[in-house]
Amino acid sequence: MNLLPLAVLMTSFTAAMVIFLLPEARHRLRSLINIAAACLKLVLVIFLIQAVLQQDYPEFSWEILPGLSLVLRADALAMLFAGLSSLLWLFTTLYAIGYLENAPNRSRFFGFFSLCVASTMGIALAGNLLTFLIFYELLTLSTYPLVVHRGTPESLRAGRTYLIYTLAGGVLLLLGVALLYAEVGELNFGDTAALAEAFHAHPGRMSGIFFLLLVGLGVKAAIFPLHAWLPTAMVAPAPVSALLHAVAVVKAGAFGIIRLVYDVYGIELSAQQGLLLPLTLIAAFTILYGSWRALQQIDIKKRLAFSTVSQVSYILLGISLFGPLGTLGGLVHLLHQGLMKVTLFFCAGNYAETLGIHKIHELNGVGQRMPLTSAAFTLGALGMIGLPPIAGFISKWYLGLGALQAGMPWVLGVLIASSLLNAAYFLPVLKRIWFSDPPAAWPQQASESKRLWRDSSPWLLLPTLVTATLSLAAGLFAAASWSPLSWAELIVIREYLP
Amino acid sequence: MSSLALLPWLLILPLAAACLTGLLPLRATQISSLLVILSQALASLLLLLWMPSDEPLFYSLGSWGAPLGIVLRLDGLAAAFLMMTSLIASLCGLYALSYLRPSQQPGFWPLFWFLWAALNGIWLAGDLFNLYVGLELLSLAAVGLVALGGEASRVKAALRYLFAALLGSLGYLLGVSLLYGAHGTLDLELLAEVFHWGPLSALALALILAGLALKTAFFPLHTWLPPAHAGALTPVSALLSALVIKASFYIALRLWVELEMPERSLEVAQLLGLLGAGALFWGGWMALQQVKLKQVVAYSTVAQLGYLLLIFPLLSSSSSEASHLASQGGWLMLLSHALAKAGMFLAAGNLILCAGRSELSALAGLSRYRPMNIFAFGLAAVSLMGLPPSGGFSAKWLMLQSALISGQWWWILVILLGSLLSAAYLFRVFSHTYLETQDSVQFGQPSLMLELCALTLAALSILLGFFAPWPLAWFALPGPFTEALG
Amino acid sequence: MIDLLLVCGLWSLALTTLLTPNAFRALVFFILLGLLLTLVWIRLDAPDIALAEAALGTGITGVLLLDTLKQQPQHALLCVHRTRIFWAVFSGLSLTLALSWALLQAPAMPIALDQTLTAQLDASGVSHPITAVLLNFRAYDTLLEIGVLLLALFAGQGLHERQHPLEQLSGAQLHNPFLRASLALWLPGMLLLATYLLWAGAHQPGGAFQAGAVLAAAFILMHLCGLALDAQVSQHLLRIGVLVGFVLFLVVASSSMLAGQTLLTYPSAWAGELILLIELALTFSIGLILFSLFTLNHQMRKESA
Amino acid sequence: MIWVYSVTLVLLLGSLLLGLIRIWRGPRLADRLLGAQLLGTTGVAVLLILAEWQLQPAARDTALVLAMLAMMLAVALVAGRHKSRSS
Amino acid sequence: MESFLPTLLLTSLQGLLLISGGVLFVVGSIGLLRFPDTCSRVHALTKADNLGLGLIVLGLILGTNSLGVALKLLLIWLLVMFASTLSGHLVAWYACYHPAEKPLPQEPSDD
Amino acid sequence: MNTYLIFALGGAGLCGIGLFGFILHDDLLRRLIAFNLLGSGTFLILVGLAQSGRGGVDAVPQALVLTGIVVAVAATALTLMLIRRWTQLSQQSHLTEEDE
Repeated sequence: MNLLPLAVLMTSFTAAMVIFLLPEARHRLRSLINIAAACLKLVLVIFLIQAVLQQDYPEFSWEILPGLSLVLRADALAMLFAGLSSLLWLFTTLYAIGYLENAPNRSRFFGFFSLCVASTMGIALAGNLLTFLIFYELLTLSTYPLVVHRGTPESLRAGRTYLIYTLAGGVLLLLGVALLYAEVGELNFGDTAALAEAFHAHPGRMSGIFFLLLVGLGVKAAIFPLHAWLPTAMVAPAPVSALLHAVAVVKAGAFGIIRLVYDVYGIELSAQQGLLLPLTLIAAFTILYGSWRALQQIDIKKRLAFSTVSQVSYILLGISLFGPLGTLGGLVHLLHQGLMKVTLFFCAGNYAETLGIHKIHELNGVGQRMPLTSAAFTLGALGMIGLPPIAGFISKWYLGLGALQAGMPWVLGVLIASSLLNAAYFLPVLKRIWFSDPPAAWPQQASESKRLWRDSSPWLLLPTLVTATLSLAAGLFAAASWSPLSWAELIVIREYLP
Repeated sequence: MSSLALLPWLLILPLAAACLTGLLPLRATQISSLLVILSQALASLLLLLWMPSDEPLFYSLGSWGAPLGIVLRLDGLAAAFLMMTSLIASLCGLYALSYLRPSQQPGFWPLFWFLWAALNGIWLAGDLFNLYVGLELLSLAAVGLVALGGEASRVKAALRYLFAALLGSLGYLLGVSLLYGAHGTLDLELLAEVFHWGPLSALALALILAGLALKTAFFPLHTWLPPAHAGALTPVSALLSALVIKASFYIALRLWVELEMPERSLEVAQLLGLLGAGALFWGGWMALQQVKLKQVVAYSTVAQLGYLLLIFPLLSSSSSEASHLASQGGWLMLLSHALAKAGMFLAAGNLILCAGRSELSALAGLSRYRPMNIFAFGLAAVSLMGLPPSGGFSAKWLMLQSALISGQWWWILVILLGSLLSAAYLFRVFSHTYLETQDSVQFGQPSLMLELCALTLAALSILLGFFAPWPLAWFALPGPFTEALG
Repeated sequence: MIDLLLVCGLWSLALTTLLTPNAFRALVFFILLGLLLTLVWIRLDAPDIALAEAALGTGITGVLLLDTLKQQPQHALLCVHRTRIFWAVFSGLSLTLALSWALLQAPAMPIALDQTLTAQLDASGVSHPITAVLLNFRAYDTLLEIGVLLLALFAGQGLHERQHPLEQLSGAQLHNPFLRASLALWLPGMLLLATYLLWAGAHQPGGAFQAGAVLAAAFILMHLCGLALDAQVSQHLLRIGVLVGFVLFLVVASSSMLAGQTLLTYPSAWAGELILLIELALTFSIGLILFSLFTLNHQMRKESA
Repeated sequence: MIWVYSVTLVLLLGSLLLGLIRIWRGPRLADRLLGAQLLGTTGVAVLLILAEWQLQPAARDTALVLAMLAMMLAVALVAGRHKSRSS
Repeated sequence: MESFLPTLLLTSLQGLLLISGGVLFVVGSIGLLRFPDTCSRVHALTKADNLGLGLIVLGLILGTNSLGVALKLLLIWLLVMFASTLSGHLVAWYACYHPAEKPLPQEPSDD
Repeated sequence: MNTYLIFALGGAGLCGIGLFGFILHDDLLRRLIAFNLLGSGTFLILVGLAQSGRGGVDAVPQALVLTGIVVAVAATALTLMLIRRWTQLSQQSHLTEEDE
C-alpha cells in the first residue's frame, strides 16, 4: 500500500473542495491554491515517474465492495497520461485564470476544473477496470458544469448532447465491465492470462464484451458515429475546450481503449482473435472523416474540434496496429496531440479574447497584430499536418512504420491522405493570418493595458508559448532520454518484451 | 453494558421524548429533542459496535418468551437499519430545528419522536401483530407530519396518504389474521418453523404483500406518494421518503425471505419485478414532466422504489450466490437511497428557500449563488443515478452481478435504462440551475445549519460507495434473514 | 339460525350504509351496525370486545361521526363512473370469495397458544386471560397502542399552527334544564360504571379501554351540556392527564430494567397491583384522550363558523 | 326454555326491523333518532336474553354500558343542532 | 316430583313474561312506524319499549337465583327507562321547540 | 360449520363490502365508514378463524382485536379531524381531482 498515487489524486480533489467553499470574491487566494495544487501535483507525478523508472510500481488499493477494490497503480502507461495531464493542467490553469478574469462564477468553474483533473488523474492511475469506470464517470460529471458554464440556452443544449452521449457510453461501459466481472472476476490491468483463459472458453461472448467496452470508451474518444457531442461542446470557454480535447475527456477515451487492448485483453490475444481489425478500420475512417468535416467548418473552434476527431483516431490507429512501432506511434501521439492541440486552443482563445475573432475569415492579417500567438498557432498547425521537426511528424512517422510492420500498407495511404487534408484545412488559415491585409477594425477589442508585447495578456500568452515550445521540443529532441518518445519506448519495451 | 441492555432504550427514549415534547414549552422541547437525538445516535452506534458476530440477539419483553409474549430480535440487518434511522432522523431533526417556524415546532416534535420510535420498533419487531401496531404508529405519525400546519394542499395530501396507509394496514392485518388462524402463532421465528403452504397461507401472504406494497407506494399503487412527499414540509419530506416507506418494504422483504417465498413463487417474483420495471419507467417519465422541484424528487422516489422491487425476482434464483448478491445489493440500495433522498429533499428545500418559489424555472442562476446547495443536490443525484463512486452505484453493481449470475439478463437492461432515465430527470434540474438570467433576482439565504445537514447526508450517500463493505458486513451477520437465505 | 340472521343483518346494514344516498341515514345505520356487532361478539364468546364495541361504537365513534356529518356541506352523491362500479364490485366480490374459500379450508393450528396462556395465567397477576394478555404478556402492543391514541391527538393538534390548541374549552352548548338536572344523577352513574368496568377487568370481562371509553363518554356529555371546568384548570389538567397513563406505563415498564430484568417485566409479587395501577392511569388518560379528540374536532368546526 | 328465548329473540329482531324502517323513512332527524333509540333498547333486551341463554354474564355488563350510553347520540345531535341555530 | 310443578309454573310464567315483552317491543315499533308525527312517536316508543323491557327483565329475574344478577337487571331497566325518558324529552323538546326545523339539507324528502 | 366459522365468513363478507365501498366512494365520510367496515370484518375473521380452529375461546386474538379496535378508533378520529379541516378549507366533502 502506497499513498503516493492517492496523494496525486487528492491534491486536485482537495483543491476543488477548498475552492468550492471559497467565497466568490477571493480571486487571489483561489488562483494561488490552483497554482500551488498544480505544482504540487507535478512534483508528486515526477516522484512517481522516478519510481516507475526504477521498476517500482506504487499501488494504492481500497476495498469498496467485497472482492472488489479501488486500485490506483502507477505503471509506465499510467505515468504517460498522468504526466501529460499534470503538465498541461498547470498551463491550462494559468491560462484559465487569465481567460476568466472578471468573469462570473469562477468559484464554481475552478472547483469543477480541479475536480475534472482529479478524475483524469484517477483514470490515468486506475489499476483495474472498475477504478477506471469510477473515474471515467466522475469525469463526465465534473465536465458537465464546465461545458454549460456560460449558462446560455445554447450551452445548455450542448451540455445535454454531451450528457446523452457520455452517459449512454458510460452505461455501455458499466454493462461491459459488469459482464467481464461476471465472466472473469476482478482483474487488475496487466493480468491478461485469466482473461485469455476465459476467452478461449467463450470466444463469442468475450469478443462481444470487447466491442461493448470499445463502444463505451469510443464515445469519449469521439470515434466516428459517436463523435457528435464534441463539436457542439465548443460553446464552452476556451480553457474548457483545451481541457476536453487535449487533457481530459477525449484522451480519457483513447487512454481507456489503450488499456482495454493492452492491459485487459492483451495485444497478442486481441491481434490473434482479430479484434483489432475493426478498430483499425474505424480509426482510419474517422481520421479521414474528421479531416473532411474540418475542412467545411468556418468557425475556428469547430474546425479544431473536427481536427481533434481526426487526430485522436491516430492514437487508436497506432494501438490497433499489432507491433511495437505502431504502438509507439499511437502512444506518443497521445502526448504530442495533447501538446499541439492545447496550443491551438489557447491560440483560438487568445484570438477570441483579445480581438473577438471567432470565424476563420476574421483572421485576416492577425499575424501582424498578434505575432506571438500567431506563431504559436502556426507551430501547432504545422505540427498537426506532420511537418518535421515538430512533434506531429514523429508520431506519423512511427505510425507509418507500424503500418508496414503490421503488414497493412493501405494505412500509409490513409496517413498521407489525412495529412493532405490537414494541410488543406490548416494552410489556408495560416495564409490568411500572415499574408492577408488586416481589416479596418477587429470585431471586438480588449483594452490595451493588459497586453504583453502588443499581443494578449501575459496569463494567456505565456502558457501558449510554452506549450508551443514544448511541442516543438518534443519533436526536436525526440531522441533525448526525457522525451515523450523515450517514455513511450519504455512502455512498449515493457509491453512487448516482458 | 451489552447491546441487549442498550436495546430497550432505543424504544423508551423516543417514546419518552414524544411525551416530553408534547408537554414542555418550546425552548425546553428543542433542548430535550437535541439531547435525545444525541443519545439515540450514540445508542445505535454502540449497539452496532457491540453486535456479536456469531448469533442474533433476542430480547423477550416481559420475560415471557416467544409464543405468548413478544420478542424483539436484533440481527445485523436490524442494527444497520437502526443506525441508518439514527443518522437520517438526527440530521432531519437538526434541520427541522432551524427550518420550522416556532409556531410549527410544538406540532412537529411529538410526531417526530413517535415516528422515530415506530421505526425503531419496526426494525426490531419479531411479532406479526406488533408489526401491525408499529406500522399504524408510523403511518399516523407520518400523516400527522404531512398535514402539519393544516394548509389545504397538505391536508388533502395527508388524507390521500391516510386512506392508502389505512387500507394497507388493514390488508396486512387481514393477512396476519389468516396466518394466525392457520398457524396459531404470531412470532416470526416460530412461524417460519411451523409454516406450511396452503390456500390460507397463500392468501394471507398475498394480502400482506399487497398491503405493504400500498404502504411502500410500489407502482401502480404509488399515486398517493407524490402529493404527500412533495407537499409536506421539507424535513418531513426527507423523513418520509428516506425512512417511512422503507419500513413497510423491510417487513415485506423479511417475510418474503424468512417464509421461503423465493422458492415457492417464481411467477409472483417475476411479476413484482415487472412492476418494478414499470415503476422505474413510469416514475422516471413522470419526474421528467414535473414543473416543481419537490415533485421531481418525489416522483424519483416512485421510480427508485422500482429497484427495490427488482430484488424479488433476483432472489428467486437457483444460485445461492445470486440471491446473496441480490439481498446485499437490495439492502445497500435501500440504504443509499435513504441517504441520498434525504439529502436531496433537504437540498431541494434549501433551494426553494433561496428561490422563494418551488418551480424549476425559479432555480435559474442558483448554481452561482448557492453552489454548496447545488453541490449537495448533485452528490445526492449522483448516488440516485447510480453513477460511481456512490452507494447507489455499489448497490446497482451488486444487483447487476446477481442478475448476470442468475441469468436474468432482462433485469440488467431495466436497471441500466432506469439509471439513464434518472440521469435525464436529475440533470434536467441541474440545467435549470445553470441557466443565467438577465434580471438580477434576489435570492434568500438559508442558514448554514440547513446547508450542512443537506450536504452531510448527500456526502454520506457518496461515501457509502467507498465504505460499502461495512454495511454489507453488518447485513451478512447471522440472523433469521441470512439463515433463511441460505 | 340466529347466527345466520345476524350475519345477514350485518351484511345488509353494511351495504345500506354504503349505498344509501342520505348521509345521516347512512350514519345511523352504521351505528346500528355497531350494535349488531356487539351482539355478534357476544355470540363469539368475546364479551370484552362486545363491551369495547358498545362503549366505543355508541359513545365515541358515533358521536364523532355525527358531529362531523353536521358540518359537511350539502351535496348530491357523486355520479360514479360505470367502470369504477365494476371495479368496486369486482374487487369486493373477489376478496369475499377468496377469503371464504380460504377460510373453509383452514387447517388445524399447529401451535396451541391458549394452553400456554392458561398455564401461565397464574404468574401474570390477573385472573382474566384477556387482561393478562393485554397488560402483561403482550403489554408492549398495548403500550404502543396508547401511543397511537396519543399520536392521533398530537396529529390533530398539529393541524393548527399555534402553541397549545387546547386553550378554550368552553362548553355551554345546550341549555336544557331537565337535561342539566338529570346529568347530576347520570354522570356519577357513568363514573361508577367506569370504575366498575375497570375493577372487573382483573377477573372478568372489562378493563381500561372499556372504562376509558365510558369515562370519555361522560366527559363528552359534560362538554356538550356546558358543564365545563374552569378553562385554565382544565387546560393544565388535560395536558397532564392525557399523558399520565402513557408515562406511568413507560415508567413502570422501564423500572424493571433497574433490577436487571427485561423491559415490561413486573416483579411477580406486585404484578397484580402494578397492572391495576397502570389500568387506572390508562383509564383516566384514555378517557381524556378520546374526549380531547372530540373537542379538537369540535373546535375545528367553531373556527369555520 | 330455549324456544322461549328463540321466540323472544325473533320478536325482538322483528322489532329491530321495524325500527330500521323508521330510520330509513325519517323524515326528520328526530324520527331517525327515535328509531335508533328503539334499537338501543331492543339491543339491551337482546343482550340480556343472550346473557341468560349463553351463560355469558358479561353480556349484562355490555347491556349496562349500552343503556348508559344510548342517550349520547340524542344529546350530541340536539346539542349541535341547537348551537348551529343560535349562532 | 314435588318441585316439578312450581318449576313448571315458574318456567311458563317466565316464558309468558318474556314473550309478551317481545310482543310489546313489536307493538312499540309498529307505533313508531304508524304514528303520524314525531311527538306521538315519542309517546309510543318510550311507553311500549320500557314496558316490554320491564317484562323481559322480570322474566329473566324469575329465572335467576342470584341476587346480584337480579339487582343488575333491575338497574339496567331503571337506567334504560331513565335514558329513554331523557332522550325522549330531548327529542320532543328539539322537535317541538323548533317546529320550523327543516329536514337536514342533504335529505331528499322521501316520506 | 360452527358459530365461529359462520361469523368468520360473515367477516369475509364485511371485508368485501368494505373494500367495495372504499373503491366506490369519493365521499370522505363514506370512505371512512368503509374502512371501519373492513376493520370490523378483519376482526371477525381474526377471532372467528382462530376460535373455529381451536373449537373454543382463544383469549389471544380477542386481546389483539381489542388493541386493533383502539387503533382503529385513533385512526378514525384522526381521519375525521383531517376531513373536517379539509371541508372547512375547501367546502368540499371529497378530494378534488388533480389540479396541480
